[in-house]
Amino acid sequence: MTKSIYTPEMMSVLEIEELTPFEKLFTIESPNGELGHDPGQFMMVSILGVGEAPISISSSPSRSNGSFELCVRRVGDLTNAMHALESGAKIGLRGPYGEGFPIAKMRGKDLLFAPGGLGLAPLRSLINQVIDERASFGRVTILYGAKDPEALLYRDELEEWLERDDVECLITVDNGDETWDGNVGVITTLFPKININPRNTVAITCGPPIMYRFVLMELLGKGIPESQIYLSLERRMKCGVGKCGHCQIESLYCCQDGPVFNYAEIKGYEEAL
Amino acid sequence: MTKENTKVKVAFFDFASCEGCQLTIVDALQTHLSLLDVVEIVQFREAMTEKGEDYLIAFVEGSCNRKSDEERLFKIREQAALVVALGACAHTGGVNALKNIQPSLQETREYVYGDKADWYEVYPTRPISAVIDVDAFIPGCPIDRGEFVKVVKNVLLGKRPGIPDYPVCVECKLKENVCLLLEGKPCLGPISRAGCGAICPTYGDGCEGCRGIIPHPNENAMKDVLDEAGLTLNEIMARFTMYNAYQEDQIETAEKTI
Amino acid sequence: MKLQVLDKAEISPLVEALMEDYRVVAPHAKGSKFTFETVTDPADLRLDYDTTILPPKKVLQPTKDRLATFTMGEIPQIEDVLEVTPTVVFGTHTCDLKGIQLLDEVFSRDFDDTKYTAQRKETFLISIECLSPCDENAFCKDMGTMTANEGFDLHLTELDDVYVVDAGTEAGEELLAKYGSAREATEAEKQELNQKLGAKWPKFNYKLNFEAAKLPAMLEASFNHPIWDDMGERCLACGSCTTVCPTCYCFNVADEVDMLLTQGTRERYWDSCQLEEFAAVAGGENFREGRAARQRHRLMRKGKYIYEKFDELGCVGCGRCVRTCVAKISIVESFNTIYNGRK
Amino acid sequence: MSTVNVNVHHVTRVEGHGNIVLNAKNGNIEECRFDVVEAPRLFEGFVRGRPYTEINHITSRICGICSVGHSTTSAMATEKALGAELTEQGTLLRKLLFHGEILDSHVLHTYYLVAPDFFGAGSVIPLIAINRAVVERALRLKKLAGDLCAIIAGRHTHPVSLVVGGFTHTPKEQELREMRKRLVAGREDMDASVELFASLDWPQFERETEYISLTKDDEYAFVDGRIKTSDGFEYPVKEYKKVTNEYMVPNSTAKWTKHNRDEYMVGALARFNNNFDQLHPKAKEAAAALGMEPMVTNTFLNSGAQVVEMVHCLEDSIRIIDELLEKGIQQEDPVPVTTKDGEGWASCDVPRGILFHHYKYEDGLCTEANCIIPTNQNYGNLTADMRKLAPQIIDQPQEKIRLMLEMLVRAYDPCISCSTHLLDVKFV
Ligand SMILES: Cc1cc2nc3c(=O)[nH]c(=O)nc-3n(C[C@H](O)[C@H](O)[C@H](O)COP(=O)(O)OP(=O)(O)OC[C@H]3O[C@@H](n4cnc5c(N)ncnc54)[C@H](O)[C@@H]3O)c2cc1C
Ligand code: SF4
Ligand code: SF4
Ligand code: SF4
Repeated sequence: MTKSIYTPEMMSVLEIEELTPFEKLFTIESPNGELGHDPGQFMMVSILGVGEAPISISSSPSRSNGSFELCVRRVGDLTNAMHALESGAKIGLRGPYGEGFPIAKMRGKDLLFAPGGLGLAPLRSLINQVIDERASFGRVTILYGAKDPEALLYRDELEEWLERDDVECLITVDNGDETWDGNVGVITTLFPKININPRNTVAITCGPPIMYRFVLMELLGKGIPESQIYLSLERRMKCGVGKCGHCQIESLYCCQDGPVFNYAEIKGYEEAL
Repeated sequence: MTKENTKVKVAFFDFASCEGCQLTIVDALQTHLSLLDVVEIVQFREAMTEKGEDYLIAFVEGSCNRKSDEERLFKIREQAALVVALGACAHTGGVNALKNIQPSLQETREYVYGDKADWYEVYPTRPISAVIDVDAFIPGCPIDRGEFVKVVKNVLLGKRPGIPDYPVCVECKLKENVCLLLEGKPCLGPISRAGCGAICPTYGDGCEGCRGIIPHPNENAMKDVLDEAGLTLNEIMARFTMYNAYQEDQIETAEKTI
Repeated sequence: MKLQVLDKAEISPLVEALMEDYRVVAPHAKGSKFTFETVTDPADLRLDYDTTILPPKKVLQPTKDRLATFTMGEIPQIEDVLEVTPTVVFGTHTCDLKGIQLLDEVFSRDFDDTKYTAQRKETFLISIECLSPCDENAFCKDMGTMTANEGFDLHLTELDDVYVVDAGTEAGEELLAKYGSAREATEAEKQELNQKLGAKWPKFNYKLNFEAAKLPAMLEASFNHPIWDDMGERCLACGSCTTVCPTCYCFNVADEVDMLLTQGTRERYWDSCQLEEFAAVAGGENFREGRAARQRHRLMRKGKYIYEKFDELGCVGCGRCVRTCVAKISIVESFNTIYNGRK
Repeated sequence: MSTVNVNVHHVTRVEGHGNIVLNAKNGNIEECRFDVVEAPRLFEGFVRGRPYTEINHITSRICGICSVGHSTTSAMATEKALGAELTEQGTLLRKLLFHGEILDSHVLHTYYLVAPDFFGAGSVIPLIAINRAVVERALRLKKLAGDLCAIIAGRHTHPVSLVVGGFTHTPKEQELREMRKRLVAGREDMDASVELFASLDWPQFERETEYISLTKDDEYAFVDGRIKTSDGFEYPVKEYKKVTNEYMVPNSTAKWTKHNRDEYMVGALARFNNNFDQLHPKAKEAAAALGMEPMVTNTFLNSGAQVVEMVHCLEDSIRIIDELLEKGIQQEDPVPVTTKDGEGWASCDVPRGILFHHYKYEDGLCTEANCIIPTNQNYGNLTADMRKLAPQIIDQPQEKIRLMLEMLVRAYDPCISCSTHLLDVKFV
């Protein structure tokens, strides 16, 4: 009998790391040693009895080591239950689903990443792949904004990116504190600090819905063509495979046509942003 | 998951109410006797004599109808990790709150107790959330057994209680009931909170809104529809207030009339 | 296959015979309305029904449908539920037939929804020709669904004393041969059939002021039309219109657990884009917060979005959403208003 | 022991909040009373101004346990006021529903609330460990009663389809047949119940009083009838105030009543004493098994009378269903009212005793309301019983005294939250 597309496979949580008071990073054993995902794709994650939700794959395919990573913010039933897990637990997964970032189109280009908050989770997958294949890309710039210093994800990697000379990484927080001597202000305050070649730049952004409008203004203001801007969007999803209707953006399905969209292609969709 | 020694301790309390919700819980045992395998009831005055004070979840039935009852609520809040308003009286004030919209509370009191009215303490009816913080509610007059069991399970699983925010019409349609409004009979289904299985329309009587109103109801459209069904303005207002008379800003006015 | 006929008196025995091997679902009276129910007594069958409250899609996509069973605890395990009930849907109207064809496409395109398709494979459709409109709300003539050439296993047309039976599939032919006692149609009967089908046409009226094929283009230009606000003002967001629609298929999924929290089931339920929570995500964002946006979404789906994804209009003109709406919101009127006011 | 202070705050396993106070010094009772401390809800006050269609659904909420009783009585009073006469089928369904209510309430009281005292349990829950079979039987019987109510009115607590003029829903023939089967099968549990309660060691306590109930010539009266007292009085319902003569006492949010004597008793025992002849033969057999024969003057045996009535209701329900099936069940709409103005009163003998509702309507809106609840009428008698019982047990250990007094209160099956909004309102 064929297996239902809705039935998850049970996989082992190898490790759980607390990134911030609200986010944890889950390392999960890949079923056949390899998940085979593209950066930007997502998994449907289940805890039996609690429910299911889409979560981006946060690790890079280039660093799989037989496992993959999910960065999860505690916001509701499923994510609360995930935060209560201990390593060794079994959770249900199906996927990877969706259209990821078109990495082929990015090779040879300068890349500008502009993640806000938890938006770094899906982008980190791509960033690390780019770093691992550093030679095939032009300049790499990362502008990352978080609510406050405590909310910064992947601090070790941020350090690493900051230290590299082949990556320009700027970080800002909306509200600083005594531990923070970096930039204070929303993510858009970082844009004046960078110099890019807009014709050759591909921009990638992901963050809370209200962020897009402002970041897009900056990107377009810098002269980056609409067709070179990619966004990863969030919608409610119950199936992940274009059936349940929840994630529809007009005639598009965020789960199948996205979650990564090209700005030029979706700017005509008023429900998109 | 829940072993014998880890049963969650729960307690039931009642304030001004008909105790029908507690009775519904007693009835829930007919079909869900295994409830007792996961919770330990340490207090339930309507059904048992034993009395324990170390409960984690307090289910509170009834509304607060007099100042002197507030103290008991404060104590419950202090002890319980989770306070659940049980039923319409606790959740919205229920029918008890109808007295709040009488022209004068003092007159209403005298109507019932005559010249001895002052012997009996009373103040405008409040849902318990107007007195203490409430973590969850189980709506309905009375509550629905199945929903009570569901909420208990959800809470034990660490989930939201799972009370729907959508209207009764959804459940009513799924049951393929002949729509009462379309037959010219009054029904508050389009703006009342579902979860009851649309029991009233299913039994031929329009929804009275005992489970409260959904968030952001289109009240104007509802009035138009009831008007269309032949209700007078008086009757329309009566439908809206039957279980939903309590309004915070009316308390002060009502208090002045006593 | 040649046209066959069944005496009217042969319908009950046919249903009775089918009931031996199948769940037979057919229209029954419910108060002043009709519903599709599993037949327990062929005498209750009402082929003369106007329309049903819910469409027969509930056979293929039950209002509550078990996707899987699971156990919790240390080593959680989950298992598909794919059991199927061999079913004959008896007496669907042609608009609903078209609705099922669309669902077939939705549930098999790209990802095969095994749950739906497995039941679909074991479901046979016996449709019936409407010789007059069910009521003033139907606009099947506009949507091209007032008759059907395909999509059915067997199709019935009522003549004075007999039903003419047309087989649309081999399976249908076999069903008829095995369970029914039909005979070949006489010339006179064929003539009567043609006469009936011809006489039917003028009884149905066009309700749209334009050709339905123009819908996608017309709606493309109407995203910011004032009509959506007007509908939003009147709509109660009760969800009835989508619930009764044969082409609405959106669903929600939720787990149910036993009292001891050791095992449970994963269930899918019908959902509605008209409900406030439908497009809400964490962080307080709701992508279709207002009722106007939700109504727009519904009509856009029917006239444009579904067409763009599945190459078929998402409305079959059954009129159920109009009939059910207590606020008297009509998809026909709305489309006409947009059409009449276009530049 | 010379000094006794029993102070039971919020008596358990009763409906509503009441306190027992007993102070005795050197064997002399100084204080012995029952306080009703339930918060006033003012039903009669706040139904004024509401449409007649709502009234029985609102007053149903006076009590969750006897909501069918309130709802029925209220609808009947409104029907009388506004001129709606029930169909034969409607009347039969009301009676059948009422039997379900009596059965449900009596099972709750006898099994869940009273029985634990005899098993030395604090509630029905530990009773599961002591005697699971008894608890399961109780759950079964209660479910049977609840389901009987549900096929007619949607549910037992706050019946849905019971409206002025009849019902908005008619049970299907199939449902009635199914229910009949279950009722017949329920006889076994009923026999076991009689056996169980006949085996209990009921406390010995006799106090003769005036028993008041409804009565009818041709049936054991629950729904409607004439008021009958064991002191030989009879009144039509309309003259209910001649019986109740309400007065107020400061320690109670409930109003008290008296008739020929200083107090009277209502409830199963009153009905049993007044209407024994009309009981179903099987109920009479049950009475014999319980050793009961009118006049029974041991208040504790009110629970025995409830068991007898359980048997009666089960048997009579079967009879009513047969009658309904024989006549053929018809889809019926409620009978419309013929006027929007009028005054009406009605009485039913609900599980806890005789209940009166009385309303006045103008233009379809309620202008006056009065409800007199059985528990209320029992307070005088309960206090008199306590005062007689206390000296008889005053030498016993305090715990025992306390238990006996609580058991006495419980024997009345008091429904305290109902009884907090009663008063004789002067209608103008
Ligand atoms: C493509 C994609 C990728 C994603 N990637 C990630 C990721 O990498 N990491 C991550 O943490 N998240 C991610 N998300 C978001 C995540 O899927 C959602 O936050 C999801 O809702 C979490 O599920 P939950 O069961 O924990 O929350 P839910 O229980 O669904 O609750 C989510 C929120 O919705 C509201 N809500 C939902 N239902 C109700 C209700 N009945 N009543 C009241 N409020 C309600 C609540 O306010 C709550 O905050 C992603 C989403 C998408 C679409
Ligand atoms: S009967 Fe009431 S609840 Fe049911 S669909 Fe109609 S309006 Fe909605
Ligand atoms: S049926 Fe009518 S009122 Fe209800 S959601 Fe649909 S359009 Fe709105
Ligand atoms: S949109 Fe309305 S008319 Fe069209 S198929 Fe759906 S219910 Fe029928």
